[in-house]
Parts: sequence; structure tokens; C-alpha cells
Amino acid sequence: MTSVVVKDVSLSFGAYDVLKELNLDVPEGEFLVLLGPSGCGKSTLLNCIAGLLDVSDGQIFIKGKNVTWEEPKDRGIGMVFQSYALYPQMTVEGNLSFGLKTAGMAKDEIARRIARAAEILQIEPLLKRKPAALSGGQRQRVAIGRALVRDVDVFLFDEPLSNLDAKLRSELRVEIKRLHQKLANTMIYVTHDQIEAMTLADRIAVMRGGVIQQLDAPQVIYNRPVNRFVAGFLGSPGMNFLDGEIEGGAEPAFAIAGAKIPLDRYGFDAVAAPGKAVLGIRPEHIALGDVARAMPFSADAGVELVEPMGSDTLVWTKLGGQGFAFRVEAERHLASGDQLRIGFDPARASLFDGQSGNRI
Amino acid sequence: MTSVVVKDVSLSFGAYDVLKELNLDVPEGEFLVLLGPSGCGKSTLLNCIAGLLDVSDGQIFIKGKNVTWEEPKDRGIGMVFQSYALYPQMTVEGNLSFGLKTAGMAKDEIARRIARAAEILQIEPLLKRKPAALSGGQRQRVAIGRALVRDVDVFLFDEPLSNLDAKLRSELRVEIKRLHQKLANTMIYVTHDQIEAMTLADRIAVMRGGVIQQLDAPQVIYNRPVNRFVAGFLGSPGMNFLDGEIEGGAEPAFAIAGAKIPLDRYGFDAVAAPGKAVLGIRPEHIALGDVARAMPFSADAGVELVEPMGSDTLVWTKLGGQGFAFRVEAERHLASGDQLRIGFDPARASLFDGQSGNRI
Amino acid sequence: TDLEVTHWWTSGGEAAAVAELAKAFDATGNKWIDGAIAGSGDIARPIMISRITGGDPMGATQFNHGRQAEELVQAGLMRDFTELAEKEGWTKFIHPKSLLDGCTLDGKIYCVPVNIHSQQWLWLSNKAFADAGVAVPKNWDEFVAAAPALEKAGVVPLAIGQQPWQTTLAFQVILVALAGPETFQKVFGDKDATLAAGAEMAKVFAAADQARNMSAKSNVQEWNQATSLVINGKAGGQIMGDWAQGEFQVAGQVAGKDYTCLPGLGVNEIISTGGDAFYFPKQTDPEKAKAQEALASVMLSPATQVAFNLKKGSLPVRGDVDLNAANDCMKKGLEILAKGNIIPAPDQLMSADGVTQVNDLFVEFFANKELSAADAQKRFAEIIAAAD
Amino acid sequence: MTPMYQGRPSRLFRNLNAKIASIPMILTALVIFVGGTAWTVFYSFTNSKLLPRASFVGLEQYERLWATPRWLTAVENIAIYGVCTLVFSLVIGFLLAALMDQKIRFENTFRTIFLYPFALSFIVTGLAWQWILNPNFGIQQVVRNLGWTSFTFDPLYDADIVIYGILIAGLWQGTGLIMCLMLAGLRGIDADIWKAARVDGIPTWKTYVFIVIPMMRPVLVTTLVIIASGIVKVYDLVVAQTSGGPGIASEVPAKYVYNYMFLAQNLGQGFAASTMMLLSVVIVVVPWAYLEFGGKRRHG
Amino acid sequence: MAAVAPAASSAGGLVGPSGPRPRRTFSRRNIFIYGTLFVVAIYYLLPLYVMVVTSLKGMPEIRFGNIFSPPVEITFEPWVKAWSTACTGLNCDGLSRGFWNSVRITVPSVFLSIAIASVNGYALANWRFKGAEVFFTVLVVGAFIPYQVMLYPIVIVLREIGLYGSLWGLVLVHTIFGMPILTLLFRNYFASLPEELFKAARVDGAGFWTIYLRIMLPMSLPIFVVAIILQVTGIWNDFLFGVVYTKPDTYPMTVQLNNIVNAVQGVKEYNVNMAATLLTGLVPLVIYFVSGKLFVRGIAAGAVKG
Ligand SMILES: Nc1ncnc2c1ncn2[C@@H]1O[C@H](COP(=O)(O)OP(=O)(O)OP(=O)(O)O)[C@@H](O)[C@H]1O
Ligand SMILES: Nc1ncnc2c1ncn2[C@@H]1O[C@H](COP(=O)(O)OP(=O)(O)OP(=O)(O)O)[C@@H](O)[C@H]1O
Ligand SMILES: [Mg+2]
Ligand SMILES: [Mg+2]
Repeated sequence: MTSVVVKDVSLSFGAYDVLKELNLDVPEGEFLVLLGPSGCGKSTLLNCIAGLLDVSDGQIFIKGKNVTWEEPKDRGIGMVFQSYALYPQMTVEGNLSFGLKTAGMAKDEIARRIARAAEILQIEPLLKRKPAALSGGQRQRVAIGRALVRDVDVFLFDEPLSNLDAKLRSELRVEIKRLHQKLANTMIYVTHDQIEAMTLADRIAVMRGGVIQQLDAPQVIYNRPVNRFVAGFLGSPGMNFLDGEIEGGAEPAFAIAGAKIPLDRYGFDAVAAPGKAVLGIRPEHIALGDVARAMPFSADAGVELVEPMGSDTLVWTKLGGQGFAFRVEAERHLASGDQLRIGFDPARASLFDGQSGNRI
Repeated sequence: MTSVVVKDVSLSFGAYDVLKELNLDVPEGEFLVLLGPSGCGKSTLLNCIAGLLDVSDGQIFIKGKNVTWEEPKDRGIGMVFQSYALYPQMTVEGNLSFGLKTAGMAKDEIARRIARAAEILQIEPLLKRKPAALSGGQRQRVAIGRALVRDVDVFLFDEPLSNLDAKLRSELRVEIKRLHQKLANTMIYVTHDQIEAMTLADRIAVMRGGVIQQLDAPQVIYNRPVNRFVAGFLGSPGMNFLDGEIEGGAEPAFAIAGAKIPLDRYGFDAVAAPGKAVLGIRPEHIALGDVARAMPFSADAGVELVEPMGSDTLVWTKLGGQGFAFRVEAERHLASGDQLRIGFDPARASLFDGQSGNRI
Repeated sequence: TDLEVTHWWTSGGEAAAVAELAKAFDATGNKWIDGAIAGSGDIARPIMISRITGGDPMGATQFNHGRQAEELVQAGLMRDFTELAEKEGWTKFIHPKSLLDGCTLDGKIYCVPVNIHSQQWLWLSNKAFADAGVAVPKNWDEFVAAAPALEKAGVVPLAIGQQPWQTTLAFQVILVALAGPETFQKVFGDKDATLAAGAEMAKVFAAADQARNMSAKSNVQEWNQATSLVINGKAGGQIMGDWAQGEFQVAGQVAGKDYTCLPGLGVNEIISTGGDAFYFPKQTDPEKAKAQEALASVMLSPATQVAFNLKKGSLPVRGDVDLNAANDCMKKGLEILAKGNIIPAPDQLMSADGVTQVNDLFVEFFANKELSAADAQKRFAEIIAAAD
Repeated sequence: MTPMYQGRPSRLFRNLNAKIASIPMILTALVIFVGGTAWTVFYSFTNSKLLPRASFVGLEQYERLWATPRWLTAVENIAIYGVCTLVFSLVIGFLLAALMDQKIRFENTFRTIFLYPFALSFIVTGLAWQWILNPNFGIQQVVRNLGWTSFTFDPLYDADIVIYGILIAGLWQGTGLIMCLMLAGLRGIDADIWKAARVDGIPTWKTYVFIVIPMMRPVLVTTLVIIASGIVKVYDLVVAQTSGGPGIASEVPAKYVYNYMFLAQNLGQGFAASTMMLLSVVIVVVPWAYLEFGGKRRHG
Repeated sequence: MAAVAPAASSAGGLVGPSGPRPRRTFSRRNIFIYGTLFVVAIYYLLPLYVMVVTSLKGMPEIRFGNIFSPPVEITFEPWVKAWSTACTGLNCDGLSRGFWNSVRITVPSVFLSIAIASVNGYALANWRFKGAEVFFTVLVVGAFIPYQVMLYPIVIVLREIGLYGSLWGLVLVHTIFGMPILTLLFRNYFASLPEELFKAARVDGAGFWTIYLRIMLPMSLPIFVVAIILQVTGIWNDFLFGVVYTKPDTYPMTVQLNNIVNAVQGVKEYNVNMAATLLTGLVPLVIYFVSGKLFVRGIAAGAVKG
């Protein structure tokens, strides 16, 4: 059963269209991540679902009920914000109980729910404190708790972890994942951190300019991006892009300056019309030395820059005159100026149309 | 030849000591990164070097000259700030030239320098624009340019990339590295992003509470952290820490609940006194399956949570009842509940004293 | 019944006079609630008018005799006292008749005149002239001639306050005195612009020019501060209405001995019969209405008239009261009044709008030495031509 | 599954509470400011005297207005006073703020000293300065007593400079607040900008003039509004200090309006003058207000 | 070469300057700053000084001495007179009566105007609806309209709703004229609070008033302080409305002050006038001295973020 349905929703601020006839179906219990660059309309979409913004057109259904014109509180949603948005003058307990009290819930039921949320989120010792006396991670836990006590069907998260430092972020990420496993609620989660998106999501919706570009499981999006934008947006270090031309014929190949990459192993989506195209290959899919030589395509390259990242190392070279990076284990000691053989399997690459940027 | 020397520098705001008798020698041409958690005094130290804060005690030398009491502009330094600190109402060109004009430099020399900086940073097309019309990355480039035109000996960066999104951050990181290779100036760079620290630094100074914990090459700091703080601060996903006890005797071992990790291959720094200790091992140093079985230590573990991160996947298990994560390639398909064998080589681990947290 | 009475009588002599009215009113078993607003009618009048038009009228309020309240009456906001006036026979004892005319609109009487104020007085400080070693002048020309001597002795010849109405007053007094009452009537009453631009008036403007030179060093605001300069012998004289008398009295000075008064500047012994009158806004409460009647009667009763006017330094509106207690100057005024050498006050002849414009002109004239007498006259003629 | 399309509910009743709560504001805006203004403009074309009367005389009141020396003086005065107040308030306010921003000691004391006049009414301010500028008692006399017997400083009694005498008092009363606003603005500027300028070797004054002041636009706008609205309204101060004197040398439009409406009992004339004032306000303010609040941007 | 440069790094004595840069207390910069501030402070303090000093002198001393000299003989007579015996017309109870009237006028006016303006500002900042900005723009433009212009229309409005001359009429007038600037302040302040707080409360089911009372109000102390200070001083100091829209037994203190100062009886009693002036200004002055710091903070929060 679908939990949240967004149907042909448009939203404009004055003359500026932020969302354009957007459609989205979220099945019950799914963890959906909205991913996209800043300003693409993620928060706007979330706010529309929450009822905090009035849509210009279209409808929104939650649990099969048309809630387009419902008040936020009547939609069965809970929301967590990047800035925590805790009520600064209330204690943690006050923050958790505010909504319930407003709804006129019985005292003991409130206490029960707070106890449960506090236990799940391990914030029992903090209940009497004010938000100012909490660390960032604790604050965000309280903010999640505020959604939790309301016993809602759908959780909406708007970049809940962006204000935290890297370490806390990865910790809380795991906690949110665990929470989802435990509650099995529908969750819609906005982020522009692709690690978060990849690790948390059942499905990811990559947005750009108010339009969903691709909506699919993380691995699909990572490995088979539908267009160059999605390909470039996911992955860090980012995908390498090589500009070149497709040569048709019996043995299709991708020609760049000084090299030809055979495309017979590549699984074309569309017909491979000869012409300008872009080949994308992820840095971790590139092999070195002998392994490289065994690959369907390999070439010699000189090391330009070495970026050790601790767990592994990023190496910058040039291929056909174009910047090209690949990843090696941290143990591999390379230095600028080294010459080596690199190669990859075109089956793992992505080919995009030179004009439209769409996958071919 | 040393370029920047910080000698016994202390600094306090009122009764609060931010820097405590800090010493630092930076050889000419080195790229030194100051890394540490928020509030540890990184910016303060940088400001002392720049002359923007008066030290309470100690001396600062730049190029062998005692500049403790010099004005910032006379120290031969350029500085780049996290918030860019561009002069908003001047064009890019104005931003670059304002300092030079004030210093009374000849027109054509100014033009020459701006042209050079613009070329190096590839901001020629932006020269006539105002900062408000630039993207974050472009702004930061202009800010770097402002230091560049001044032709200084030492570049000081205070978290120059923190305000940028992940993609831009990694791009500019590479550019800064290239800039350093080209100019061969001394650069002191503050960050709390460890990827930046690892990739950029010739040496990293890890700070905490106004004291430098470890000052060494990135790989050394990554692989042989001097204490638990440094170990935990670097690396993402973070190092696994297992609490246990060192058992002395002929065959020293590290005992955790239900398992014993042999320490004969571990290179002790100090004498291995039996007692409480912490063993740290990085997620990427853990092997699976048959490889694991071949390791000096291996054990069975159940998969609790799988976090696919695109390029690779993080798997959470328990070892001796303690949370334990390891990294596998993205192709390896694991799911919660899977049982598998994990193992590692204690030679790659780090052992810390249970009390002091220092490496043993 | 409590009855609120607003007025702008706050200087020493005035306040003492008001006290007499209040005393007499309180004696009727009612209560006088004093609503004094300080700072001359200019400040007080807007407030009074706002309150009347705003629908929260006071029990009674002072206005200058004349056209100031005309429109309020026309709008039906003021109480008609014709009945009471007939019963008490106001027309019989109120003297001169013109006073009641000012209260009459379409044959109905709307106000109670309480005093006669004449403006045409020159008050001289005997001490100042003694100090300067010249005789106390007997008319305007002598006064002008004595000015240099006064100045040499460090005395300001002529004290004039900065408030607009004071300079206008000085001008009008000079006009009546030097050009005669007919000219005055023609100019202000008939709005004869040709005459206003003529040679007769040029003389007046020349005299005004002299007055402005003589008053150049007088920098006080209120009229009674100017009077106080005269009282202290710091100024030679002041052209001011008879209300200045109250100040001399409060200061314990004796007419003829300490100060001298010259009605009509000693040239044309004529006085205007302006004055203060009380208007009674319509009240809904019948009790209040009764109290209003009581107040009106009390104000006109002979005893009150005497007590009030002695304190105020003005002349009573009744021809039939005994004023033995009156001093030298007041007696002079009564004589002139008896002779019938009277003219109406400009307030009665001209609307407030016209008066204000004339005020503006003379304020400017007295302050701005650049404005020549001839130019001022030209502008004066224009205002007269446009006035209604 | 696509449930039935539900019609959009009436716009009027969304956020009903907010609309109810805004009623006082809407009423004030419509009835008082728009209604009152329209009423005033309407009657400015009549020859109303003491009471408003709808008997039209066309532009007569305006013709008379612009032929009246007193009005012309008032306009000239407000122009001088306005420009000077604007310039001096901004300059003095900014200089004081800049000095206060130098991490000085006794900042609170100084700030209180500069700000306290703002607590006093214009009536009080006017009286105090009238007293100090009085040539017989005040500064002039004191300096003369010190030996400079020819020293003359009597702005309130000299028609040519009286408006500056009023300015002195006006600035005394108002600059404290401007200083506070500017100080808040200065403190709001990113400290990194200052650091960058120091590293660039830019002298302090240059940093202020070329970098900081241009960055203070929002504060300057607020300040300008406050100063400008004060200028148009200046009335009490003049009344208390000079009553428009000497002569009509310190007349201001607001006083002209008041005098003609109530003293001269010529409402039509007063309204015509009001309308002229409103017109100038509208010409200056409306474009600004439109830019500042005219919709699009959320945080004004 | 190596001998010269790393002189510092080689262990050894201190070379050259060390520690904090020496700062002279009497540097030219400090002399300039404090000198200027001092001179300006004198300009600001002078009137207060003159008022205080004059109010403590007897009339003879005023006539012959100079206004800046301290009183030879301190007398509190003028204060007593100003407070309790100075006359206007027949009423000789000085300012004392006006004081309580002022309190009675100020308290409800301040309360009502701030209550309304803060709700307005809140509605404008958080619950924008079509047309709201238009009304608001009109309102702000209204801040520029001289009061004199509005005097007459308001007389009519008050008359029509039957509040003319009552205390509530005056309260209403103060509320109306306080509205533009206060609404602007509150709107800016509420807009500067994180919008997400408001959204969170809405998701929690709080309505317009609940959010205002439970979430916004507790966070708005600084701006309330500013509003209270502005209104208390503005209303306390008001003369025009006080005199036009009240009657003698409810005249506020400023009207009494005007009466005392302008009711000249012979010579101006400058000492009494000054004492009366000071007494009238006392309430706002005390408020400023006490809460100046909060005021500045609130100004920064409400005014600067334009
Ligand atoms: N109230 C508003 N008025 C006008 N434009 C708005 C408003 N709110 C958002 N926008 C615009 O709508 C677009 C989408 O905004 P939105 O906040 O949804 O972006 P986002 O994807 O959440 O970005 P971020 O990652 O920075 O949070 C942006 O271009 C923004 O400028
Ligand atoms: N002007 C100041 N007055 C008082 N304390 C200060 C001042 N500036 C900084 N501190 C304190 O000094 C400590 C160090 O600050 P610093 O800015 O150097 O930290 P940092 O390492 O740069 O942190 P971050 O990563 O957040 O920038 C902090 O605890 C801070 O609160
Ligand atoms: Mg967002
Ligand atoms: Mg920092």
C-alpha cells in the first residue's frame, strides 16, 4: 500500500516555479531519500508534504487520504529539521510533550509516550535539561523524539545531520537506520550528502531544478545513472568523465585523443548513434598494472598528483589529455611523475549523450 | 630553512588559556595542516601567526625575522578565511587590487599581478563581477587570489573550504594542492575535515585544547597515532576501538570477551604492562572469509547493519560484544543476519593505554 | 453641579481674576472645574475646538469676542442664551452695545461677554525715563524722540514679545492712533484695499518701522515678560492691551507714580472694545445645562463684574456698576468709554484666517529688517483685498 | 489508487486567525492612514474654515499656499533642517559608533550618556536648549564673562541662523539612537572582513569608508527611515524653543499646518499644506517602501 | 645562513620582541578616542547639568550668576514647588496630579499598543497572506505622516465611535500611532527567528495563538524591552495627543509641565521650570539608565536586520 502519494504537484513562488508537476509514490515502510544540489526544491517538496507550504497545483495523499488542504497536524506526519528547531525555553520533556498537550492528550499517555521515545533514543538523562545545555547530536535526537512521540505514519527529515560534525553524523546515521528498522515507518529524508543517501535509502530520488531525475535503489543510481548530472552528483571522489566520440560500425568504440575504448561489452540503453558522447567511469573501477592489462581497455598514464586519504589514495592522471582520477589502496606508494598502466572494463562505465547528457 | 617558527606561544582570553606554550617549526615550502576539533585553538594560532591577535607570551618568527610585534601587513603573510571575507561592494578586480593600491604600488605592476593571479586561479572572466554574483567556489578562489597578488612568503588558510559543498570542496582541494606545487610557498592550513588534512598536508599537526598532540606526516598520523584521541579523530569511517586487557607473559595477547588477540606481531612503543588497554583497528584493515582465516587473528561475526556507500560498503558487526565495523567492496553483497569470518593483522592495529590513552 | 470651564488665563493677574469668577460660581452651589491651558489662546483654542467638535464639550469656554466661534455656532454646537438674556435684560445693561453684537448671530445670543479689553495703550516705565534723564513722554512722537536717550542708558525703548499677536497688536494700535478710527474701520471692517495701500497707511507703516527699530533688542517671548521689563525699568515702554495693568498691580506698582499709561498712544484717545466672552457648548445633561445658566448669570452680576475686572485690569461690560476702586488708568479708560470713542476689535471685524495672515506679516516685519515698510504695506493691502 | 479530487477550499478562510489578528493593522492602515489622508486631500480643495465643509474652490488653497511667505520660509527651513539633520545625524552617529567600537573602556557609560537625551521629549529638549542658548544667561553670557566681550552666539535670536539653533537641540536629542543603530550595524559585520583588511594593510579609516560603510546598507536604511520620519514631524521642538520665531524665521511645515487648521481656523489651507507634506513624503517613501516590503523577499 | 635564520628554533635566549605587543595607555590613538568621546559627552551632558544645577538654585542666584556655575546655596524649594504647588489657572497642585494621570495613560497604552503590534508583526512574519504586505506598506508609510495632519480626522473617528475625551480614546490614539514602527520592529524580529521553529510548532499541532504565546513570546524578550522603552518614553513624553484628546482632570504630566512653564507669572521661574522638566523626564530617564544595555541589544535584533 502506498503511504505518501504526490500527484502532479507544482509550486511557484511568484513567477519562479520551484516544483514542476512532480509525481512521487512512496510505499509504506520505505525509506526514501531526496537528494540533490542546494536550491533544487527538496525542502520545498518536503514542506508541501508536511502541509507547511500550500501547493500551487496538484494533490497530496497520505495513507490514501487526500490531505492537500489539511493542516500539518492532521496529516499524520512528524518532521525533523536541520536546525533542530527545538523550543529553546522548554525542557527536553517540554519539547516532547508540547504537541501532545496541545492535542489535549491524557497526562499518563503523554508520560508513557515520552518514556518510550526517550528509551528508544537514549535521552532519558536529558529530559529535564534545556536545549541550550545539549550537544548537537543530543539536540537532534530530541528533535527526532518530538516526531516519535506523535506516533505518526510518516517521518519527514530535512537534512537532520547537516549541522553535525563528521563523526557524529556517521553515528547518528546508523541510529536513524536502526530506528527505521525498528519502527518500519515510512520515512522521507532530505539530504545533499550522498553517503547518507546511499547508506540510508531504500530508494533515492535525485532531484534537480524541481524535477526528479532518477528514482531508484541506491546501487542502481550509483551504477547506472540515467544522465550525466546524476552520475556526477553521486560518488566521492566523483566519476571521471571523458569527452569523445562514439564510432559506430561492427565494433562500436569510444574514441578519445590517442585511444579507443571498445564498447562491445557495454550494455547500451539506446541505439548507439555515432557522435559526440561522454564516457563516465568511477575511480574505484579502474585497475592498475597487470590487472589493468587484462582489462578490455588499458592505457599508459603518468601520475600528476597523489592524494592520500588515509584509508585509500586518490591518484590524478591524464587520459587522452583529460583529467582522470583513480583510487588505490593506501599501501600503494605512488608519487607524481610515476608512469603506470591503467585500465577498466567498459561494462562498468556509463555513456552519455553529448548533447542531452542522457544515458545511452 | 624554517619559514615560520612559533616559540613558546601562549594566549589567553582573560582567565581562559587557549594556547599553552605552543611550539611549531614550519620549514620553507611545507604544507602544514592544523587539524583538530572545534574550539581547540586552531584559528587562534593562525591569527597569532598572522598578527591579528597579540600573543600573551612567546615569540613568532617568519623567515627568521622576529615578527612578534609586527603589523599583519608587514609579516609577509596572506590569509584566506572560511567566510571568504571579500569586500562585497567591490568587483573581483577591486578586491584583488585594493591592498596593493593602498600600499601605493604602480598601476602596471598591479595589473600584472592581478593578471597572473587570475590566470593561476582561472578567474579571468570574473574580474568585473561583484562577489554577490559569484558561486561559493569562485568566491573562495578570489579570496585566495587576494593573498596571491600580495606575493607573500606564507599563506594562511582558515578552513577555506568549509562553506562549500562536497563536490566543490574536493575540486578546490585539488586546486590548492596544485597551487602549492606551483608556488612552493609555505602554507599553513586549518581544517577539521580530515580528508582535506590527509590529502593536502606534508605534515599534520593534530591539536586538542590548545596543545599539539602529534605533528607528523599524514600516513604516520593515520597509521601510528600517538594516542587514542588522534586515532579516533582521523579516519572515516572511524577506527574500531575494543576495550580489553593486555595479558603479559611470553606470548602477550589482548583479551576481550570470548576472544584473544595475539600481540606478538605488534610493535610495542612502550613496555607492555599488563592491564586495561584499548585496541584500535581501522575498518579497511579487516579481512573477510578465507583471507581472514589466514590472518593472525580471526573470529566469527554476524552482520548487524549494512551501509552501502557507493564505492564501498560498511558492515557493522559485534566483536566480543563491542560494536565493530569493517569495509568491503561495493560488489560484495551482504545482508543483516549473515554470518561470516573476519580477521586482521595485529601489526596494523594500535594499542592504547586504558588510562592515559597513549600509544603503547 | 460640576462645570468645567476652559480658558487661557494663567498669568498672575489673570489667574487672580479667574478666581473671582470661580468663587462667585461656587457660591451658587455649583462647582467650577478649572481647565486652564497655559500659553495664550494660540495653544488653547485648538484644544477647545477639538473637544467641542469631538463631542466631548466642556461646560463653558473662553473665546475672544468676535468671530472665533462663529462656525461652531453655525454648526449648532453652541447653546443659545437668548431666553436668559431676555429674562435678565442683558441688552439693557451691557454697554457698549457692540459687545453683545459680537455674541449675536441671526438674532440669537450665544455668548456672555465678561470684560472689555482695549488694546490701545502705551505703558511707560517712569523709572526707565528717570534713569535716562528724560521726561516721561506724553505721546508717541515724544516717545520716539526719547528713544536714543533710553538706548544710551542701556534701556530697551520699546518692549515687544515675540508672539505673533503682539506685533500685530502693536501695529493696529499705531494704525488707530496715527491714522484715526475711520481708516481703521475702512481697512479692517470694509476691507478697503486701496486705502490700505494709500499714503495714510504709509505713515502708519513708517511708524511701525520706528517701533521695530526701537524694539530690536527686546528678546522675550510672552507679553507679560515684556511687561515685566517695563515694570523693572529695563524697557521704556510697551504697547499692550489694558490687561497689562494686572501685571503692574500684581507687582505692586501704582499708576501715575511708577508707571504711566497713554491710551491711544496719547494721540487719538480711542479704545477698541474687544474682550473675552464665554461660550457654552450644548450639553446633554440637563443638570449641566442648568449650571451653565447659573454661570452665565453670575458672570454678568454686578459684584462679579467689579471683582473680576479689578483684578484683570479690564473694563466691566456693564455700564451700571460702580468702579470707585479703579485706578488711574482704568478710569481713563472708563472716561473714553463713556465718551463713546470706541471702535470694534479687529477680531470682531475679521475672520481668524485674515487675522492670522496679518499676524504673520507683522511678525515677519518686526523680525526681518530687510522687509521694507513699503513692501510690507503692499503685502498688507493684498491680504486685506483677499480677506473676508 | 487515486481518490477523488477535492476542491481547493476557500482562500478567505485559510489562516483565518492570522487574518483576524491583523484586523487592527488593516483598520489602522485603511481607516486612519488611507482614510484620513484621503479625507484631508479631499477637503484641501474646499474653503473649509473652522469646520470641514464640502464647498469646492479648486486649487485656490494651493495657489494661496505657495504665495504665502510663511509657507515658503517653512519649506526652506525644513529643507535646511532636513538635510543637515540627515547629514549630521549620520556622520556624528557613525563617528560615535566607530569610536565606541574600538573596544573602549566605559563603553556602557558613554553609551548611556549619548542615549539619554532620547528619553526626553522634544518639549523638554527645546526648553533646555532655549535656556542654554539664551544670550542673557547662556553660553554667550558665560563666554563674555570670561573676557571675550564681543562674543556672540545667539542662534535663537538671529533669524538667519535660528534653524541651526534648533538643529543643535535636535541633534542632541536624536543622535544617540542613531549611534546605537550604527553600533549594532558595525557589530554585525563579519570580523573576518576586518582581519582581511588588516592583512591587506588597509588603514582603519579606509576600511571604514570603502568596505564597512557600504556593507551597512540595511542599517543605513533603517536609520534613514527613522531620521526622515522625525524630520517631517518636527514641530514640538520648534514650538518649545522658538515658537517659530524670531518672526517667522523658524517656521516649519507641521507648524504651519497646525496653525492654519486651528488658529487661523482655515482648515482648507491647513489641509492643502498637509497634502503638500504628504505628497513629498509619498514621493520619497513609497518607492522605498515598495522596494523594501513589496512582496518577493521574505526577510525584509 | 642556517646560523642566521633559525636563531629562534635553536634553543637559546629570546631574540627580539617577545610576548604581547607593548601598548601605551596614552597612545595618540587612545588620546584621540577618549578625548573625542569626552568632549562629545560634555555636549550631551551639558543640558542635563544645567537643568539640575538651575533647579537647585534660588531665583536671585539665577538672575545674577551664570547658568553653568554650581549652586552656591542648594535649595529644593523649586522641586517642591514644581511637584506640588505650582499653579496653572486655579489649580495649584503642580505636577503631582499629572503624574498619576500619566501613569494611568501610559500603562494601558503601552500594554495595548505592544500587544497589538506584536501580534501584527508575528502574523506578518510567519502567517503571510495575500495583501498583508500591502497593508503593512501603508502602515509604514503612515509612520511618516505628521501627527498634526491626522489630528482632525482622528477627532472625527473618535467622535463617531464615542471614545472622544475618554481615557480609552487616548489609549487608542497611542496604539494607532505606535503601530507602524512597533509592527516593523516586531516583524523584523520575528522574521529573524528561525522559521523552522514555527514550522515545528505547526507540525506539533499548535495554532496561531498557541504558537504566539508558547513559542514566540518566550523568545522575544529583547524586542519587547525595546518596544516597551520606546512606547513608555513616547507616550509619557507625548504632549499633543494628551492635550487634545483628554480633559483637565486627566491631563498627563507633560501638559501640566507646559502649563507650569508657560503660565508665566511676572518673571519666568527658571528653577521651577527646570525642576518640573526634570521631574517630567524622570520616568523615561530612569528606564533608560536601567535598561540601556537590553535596549541596545534589542535594537540590534529588531532594527538592523531590516
Ligand atoms: N519563501 C520563498 N520565496 C521565494 N523563493 C523561495 C522560497 N523558499 C525557497 N525558495 C526558492 O526555492 C528554491 C528551492 O528551495 P528549497 O529550500 O526547496 O531548496 P533545497 O533543495 O532544500 O536546498 P538546500 O539544500 O539548500 O536546503 C530555491 O531556489 C529557493 O531560492
Ligand atoms: N575573542 C575571544 N574571547 C574569548 N574566547 C575566545 C575568543 N576567541 C576564541 N575564543 C575561545 O578560544 C577557543 C579557541 O577558539 P578558536 O577559534 O581558535 O577555535 P578553532 O579551533 O578555530 O575552532 P573552530 O574549528 O570552531 O573554528 C574557543 O574555546 C573559543 O571559545
Ligand atoms: Mg533545504
Ligand atoms: Mg576556527
